[in-house]
Amino acid sequence: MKMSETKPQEYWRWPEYRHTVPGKDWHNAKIITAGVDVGSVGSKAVVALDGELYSYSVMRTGGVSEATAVKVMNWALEETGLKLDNLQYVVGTGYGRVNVPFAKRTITEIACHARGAHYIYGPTVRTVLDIGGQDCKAIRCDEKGKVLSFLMNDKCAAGTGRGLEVFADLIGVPIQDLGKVSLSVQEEPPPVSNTCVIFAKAESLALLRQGWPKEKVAAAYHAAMADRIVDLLTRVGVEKDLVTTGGVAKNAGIIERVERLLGIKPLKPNIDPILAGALGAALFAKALYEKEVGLR
Amino acid sequence: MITAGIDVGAKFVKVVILKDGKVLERAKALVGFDVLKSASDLFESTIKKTGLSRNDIKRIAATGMGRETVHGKPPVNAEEVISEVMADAKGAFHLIPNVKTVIDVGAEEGRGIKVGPNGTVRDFVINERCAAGAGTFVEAMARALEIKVEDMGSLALKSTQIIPMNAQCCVFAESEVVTLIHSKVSKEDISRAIHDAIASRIGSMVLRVGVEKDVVLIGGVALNPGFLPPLKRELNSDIIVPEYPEYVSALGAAVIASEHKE
Amino acid sequence: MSEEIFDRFREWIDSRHDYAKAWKERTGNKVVGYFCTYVPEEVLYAADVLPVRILGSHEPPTVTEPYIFAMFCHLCRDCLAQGLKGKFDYLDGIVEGQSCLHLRQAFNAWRLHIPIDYTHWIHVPHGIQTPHATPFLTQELAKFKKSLEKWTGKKIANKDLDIGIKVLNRNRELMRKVYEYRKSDNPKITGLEVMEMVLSSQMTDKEEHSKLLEQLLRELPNRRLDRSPGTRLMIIGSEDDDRVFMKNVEDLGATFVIDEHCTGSRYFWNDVAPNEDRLLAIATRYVERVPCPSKDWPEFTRIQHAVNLAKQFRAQGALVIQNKFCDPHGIEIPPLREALKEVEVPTYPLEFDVTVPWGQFRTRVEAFLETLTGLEELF
Amino acid sequence: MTQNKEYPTELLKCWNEAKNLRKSYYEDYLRAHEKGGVRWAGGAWAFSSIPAGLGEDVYCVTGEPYGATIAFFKDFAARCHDAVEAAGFPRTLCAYMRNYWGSLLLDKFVLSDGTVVEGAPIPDFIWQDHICCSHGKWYQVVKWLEKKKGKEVPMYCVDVSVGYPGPNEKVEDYKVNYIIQQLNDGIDWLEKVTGREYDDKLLCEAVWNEMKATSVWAEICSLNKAVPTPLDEKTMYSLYVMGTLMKHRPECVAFYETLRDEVKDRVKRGIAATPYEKFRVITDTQPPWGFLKIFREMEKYGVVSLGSLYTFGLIGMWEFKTDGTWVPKTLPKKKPQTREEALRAIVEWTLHKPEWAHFYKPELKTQMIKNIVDQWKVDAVLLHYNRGCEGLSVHIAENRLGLLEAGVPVFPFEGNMGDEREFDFAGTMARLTAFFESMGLKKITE
Repeated sequence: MKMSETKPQEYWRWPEYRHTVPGKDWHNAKIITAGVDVGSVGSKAVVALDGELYSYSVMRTGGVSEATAVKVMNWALEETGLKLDNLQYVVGTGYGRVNVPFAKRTITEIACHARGAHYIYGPTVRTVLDIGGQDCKAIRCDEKGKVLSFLMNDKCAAGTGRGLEVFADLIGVPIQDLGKVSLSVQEEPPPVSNTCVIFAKAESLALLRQGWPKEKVAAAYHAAMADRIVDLLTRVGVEKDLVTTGGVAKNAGIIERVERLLGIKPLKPNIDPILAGALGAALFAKALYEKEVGLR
Repeated sequence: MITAGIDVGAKFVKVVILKDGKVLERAKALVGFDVLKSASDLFESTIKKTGLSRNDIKRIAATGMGRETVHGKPPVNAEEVISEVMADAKGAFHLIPNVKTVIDVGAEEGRGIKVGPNGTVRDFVINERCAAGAGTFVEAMARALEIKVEDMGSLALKSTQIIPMNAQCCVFAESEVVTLIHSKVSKEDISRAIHDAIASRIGSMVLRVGVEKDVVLIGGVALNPGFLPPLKRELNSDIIVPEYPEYVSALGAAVIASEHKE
Repeated sequence: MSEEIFDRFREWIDSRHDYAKAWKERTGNKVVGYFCTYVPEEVLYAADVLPVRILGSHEPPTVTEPYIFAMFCHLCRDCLAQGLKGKFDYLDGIVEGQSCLHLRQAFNAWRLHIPIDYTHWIHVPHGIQTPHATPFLTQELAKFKKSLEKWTGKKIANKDLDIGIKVLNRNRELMRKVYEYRKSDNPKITGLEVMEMVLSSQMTDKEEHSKLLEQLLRELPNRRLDRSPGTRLMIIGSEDDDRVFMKNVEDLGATFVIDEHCTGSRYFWNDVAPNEDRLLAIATRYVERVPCPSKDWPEFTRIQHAVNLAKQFRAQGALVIQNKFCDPHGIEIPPLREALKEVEVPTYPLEFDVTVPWGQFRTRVEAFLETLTGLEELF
Repeated sequence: MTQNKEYPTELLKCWNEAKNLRKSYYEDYLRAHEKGGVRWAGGAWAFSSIPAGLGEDVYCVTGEPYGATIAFFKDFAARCHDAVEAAGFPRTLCAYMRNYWGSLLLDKFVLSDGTVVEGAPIPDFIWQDHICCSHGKWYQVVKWLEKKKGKEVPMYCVDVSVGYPGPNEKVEDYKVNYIIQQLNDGIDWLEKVTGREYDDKLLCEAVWNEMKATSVWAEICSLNKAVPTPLDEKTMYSLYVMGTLMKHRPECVAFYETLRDEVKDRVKRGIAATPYEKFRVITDTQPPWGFLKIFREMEKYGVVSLGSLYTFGLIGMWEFKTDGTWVPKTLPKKKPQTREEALRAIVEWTLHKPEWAHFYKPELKTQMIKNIVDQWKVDAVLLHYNRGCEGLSVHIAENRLGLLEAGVPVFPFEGNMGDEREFDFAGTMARLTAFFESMGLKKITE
């Protein structure tokens, strides 16, 4: 179709990155495991030493998820001197979990996010909100990080990574700045339609045409997304502590509004929450490895 | 007599200058955040090309979702506004006098029109809210597939297998597409599934008004080669795509302006 | 070999139209299509008419847009689509027994837009919990019988009705016997196989189907499936003939050991009890059968039945399928899930549309299974 | 624009009376117990004249009008939907039903003026009938919800899904009897659950009132044949509602008789509902209650909606004359004197309810709409494909086809009577405008 012939800048394209936790040496580790989370929009890989985060990488999921899985894993290993065969057990998770060729088994992102959240935020976590590329998950878990119940909402991309990408393009603001921008309004405008990303986009466009400033439109959009997310949370039932994972967890515009609506302050992460799924997978990998070799 | 039609759409603004039934000039531009400015700029650059001035143009009719923004506002100063449906029918009739059914598929909206004598509207259907956003859908999918939107159509033509997909809601279809990606279905087949899905959605909508030959497909999507074959299948009918299909609304507006009686 | 028997069931479903056409050829009798299981097939068998259930194809029903507003369930639109595409062109008639608002639109659109020799609507009462429903339905059946006689030219005597009753009861009894084999720790049949058994019985001559069932019942005792049963699941829904979904779920390390929907146990769970007044006997069966929620008020008797099944077949969890837009079933989801929770059967709801997006559902089902299998006891 | 005939308009004199009737209706229900009275809940189609036999102090709230009242107050409606979805119900269910359940789940009660009262009143019993998929289920869930709050509410539901006779045919006896038997049992049941003695005289009164009220309403609708129409549909919504709330009450009959006389007088004096009447339309099914401004928008094009099969036939009772014309149903010779007479009379009367025909035969509904188009001089039909109501939207696509075949211009639009998330005002107006243009209309006023 003709409609994208002129795209000056790809506002939706978020930066890819990798990192190795300094001051750690994998040679001293007893068990080296990895988790690969091939999501619908982003893919993440985590290497854990004896169940502690060691290195990780985050990149876009490409058109071929198997290739992406290999790429993201290798990138996480880069600079560490680790090789794929040094990994004693790998677990795949996320939408593309079945396409992680070097994974011993797969576990759903539901269990992995709860597990990862438990590691990132500690045993007080009872409700995990994961806002992923194209679905939202509300997960209830116990002090051990075990999933008690969950709800997913993926029939509509509104309030998800993909929805935000579409919106970033629409108003011409880089996706990682969207949240900040949306919070820069004096007073909160009424939210746009929260039922569907298409309606939301159409309404946002109409508002821009009416001469609303970008900030205000962004606020209306984020407010609607927060509404949706809160609907999902109330359906599963929110219990403290509430935490958020997934890429969108970094969007303050959504998180702060969710907080306002619920009157509950989500815990602040000390580790990049986008890693929760892959991290959880790496932790499952360790447990499964120990089981395999009879350590438990 | 010289008239003009201006189509202020969701994504593009288009201008057609008409002299005694012949197109003098046509041009389009992306709509910026300031619709009036985008429309005005395009209009002025276009008449400049023809060497005419606003006063040489007897009458201007505006159509498209933003038509009111140029209604009576200089420099365009459109004398009248008309709905897309009327403009589509008249424009298609001007190009293909035997037209009975017009299908217009744009970025956000799809229309089916039953055309009466002299390009009048007998009945029409416009997609309801839940079937909106064909354009948005394809863009997002192209991104997920990591291919250019404009390559999708030709890719679809290379497909070897059919995958039924429910696209009443295109967002719903989107998550089906992501699933296909992860289950290693080829990009060709996915592209086809996407086009089939949109075609079946548009097709089922058009069936409401009934399909009578000649069937004419206009609007931006008409330029997409991957969309035509499945739509023909859905309607099981030949479909004519005129030259410059995306300008037909603007053309229709210009024609209606020229038919105006004092 | 039971494998061959199950293959036959599958063939019958996949070539349902060829089967019916061949049957017509062979017998020279009429074939009638029905939409809802409230149509008393006994009376049709008594008239030497073959009833076949009209079901969909799980392809987006494009052609129905002019006839049925898209807020109605995909089943009724998909059924009508089959008719409009001429897939059922061999039908001599269509009959519907009143149930939901959705299916009746497929029936009426068919009546109005698709050439068909015979149509009949039975006012199956909704007030099945009142004592007056049975006598009322008996009257309706008498009308149905008369109109069939007029159409086929065959006088339907008591002995004919007895045959109809016998044929239906036998088929029901045999299928219930097969269901017994789902109770064992390692069920001798999968949910997919069972679904294909029941579906095929809705599309074939029941006597032929019963013969095959008897053969199957001889084979089953010595059958061992070389697959680990995994989690014992129940599936609950309205109409549910999505075989791909069944297979995919069972491939994730689970076995469906029982179901509650009208292309499963709800179709055949109850027999006709003999009575001097044959039509009264049949009417009683359809009033007292496991009900469709559209008729199940003020008490939730179907939910109680589902709970009993879950206990008898020792389901560890249940998938609750909602055909999008099906109000009668949708309304019952919270009470149903609560009732199952009380007997410690966890549930997970899934909304079905014309195509089932397996990718989305796989994650949900797998995660639901993970919560049942104790994977997380590792921590 | 020039030469647009402008008709004289006037406010209805009985407008405030209507308002007060509605106001007190909800308040009476709320305070029923303070006066030692009985209150019941059920649908607008329930045989409301039957519980009337329990005494003069029996009050009810019917579910559909209450659901519509909630829909009118969008913010409260939105909270109701959230509560119902949070409870795990699908969002595709009947919108009135979800509004009603929502108000129970929030434990709040809305009065006709939008005042929200804490604590949803619990009915002494539920009295309902069932023809659409949701009727019986609706109150079955109400019963279930109350039970979770520890309140046992007895429920009785009458099955009326016995089909619809042709325009002039009478219903077969076994069908009428099936319903009479249920009502007879129902009366015994009412005595049991209320401990009150049943008064057949009151029953006969109520039945007679209901027959009069529903026939007089049809008379009122007939007056809209006049050009210009004395009433427009938007106004009628506030008037027909009385019949959905209390069709069996004397106040309702009295009000409709006053209204009829006033409307007659309007016709005599040529008083119009709207100043410009260039184009006469009817709609069908419930409107999107939160967006009645759509009618104001239509007036700008000189378009007036003079009603619908819905406003005419939801409570209005009609019959076909032998010449095929559609006229108010004539009352039986004499008022029923005994329980048997009363029950038979009301059952035979009710089974001809125009809004029940399409449940079985779309052709009958198309025929009735066609009759309105011809006799009321209607130019086009706007069909609301109503996602909020399966019952009235069932077969609606067939009605569109039938009307087009009969040469009637039809404009279908999707929406939802009770859930604003499913109505797109801007989009619908854009399409409607295009339709008016294609009918050769232009905007008259801003």
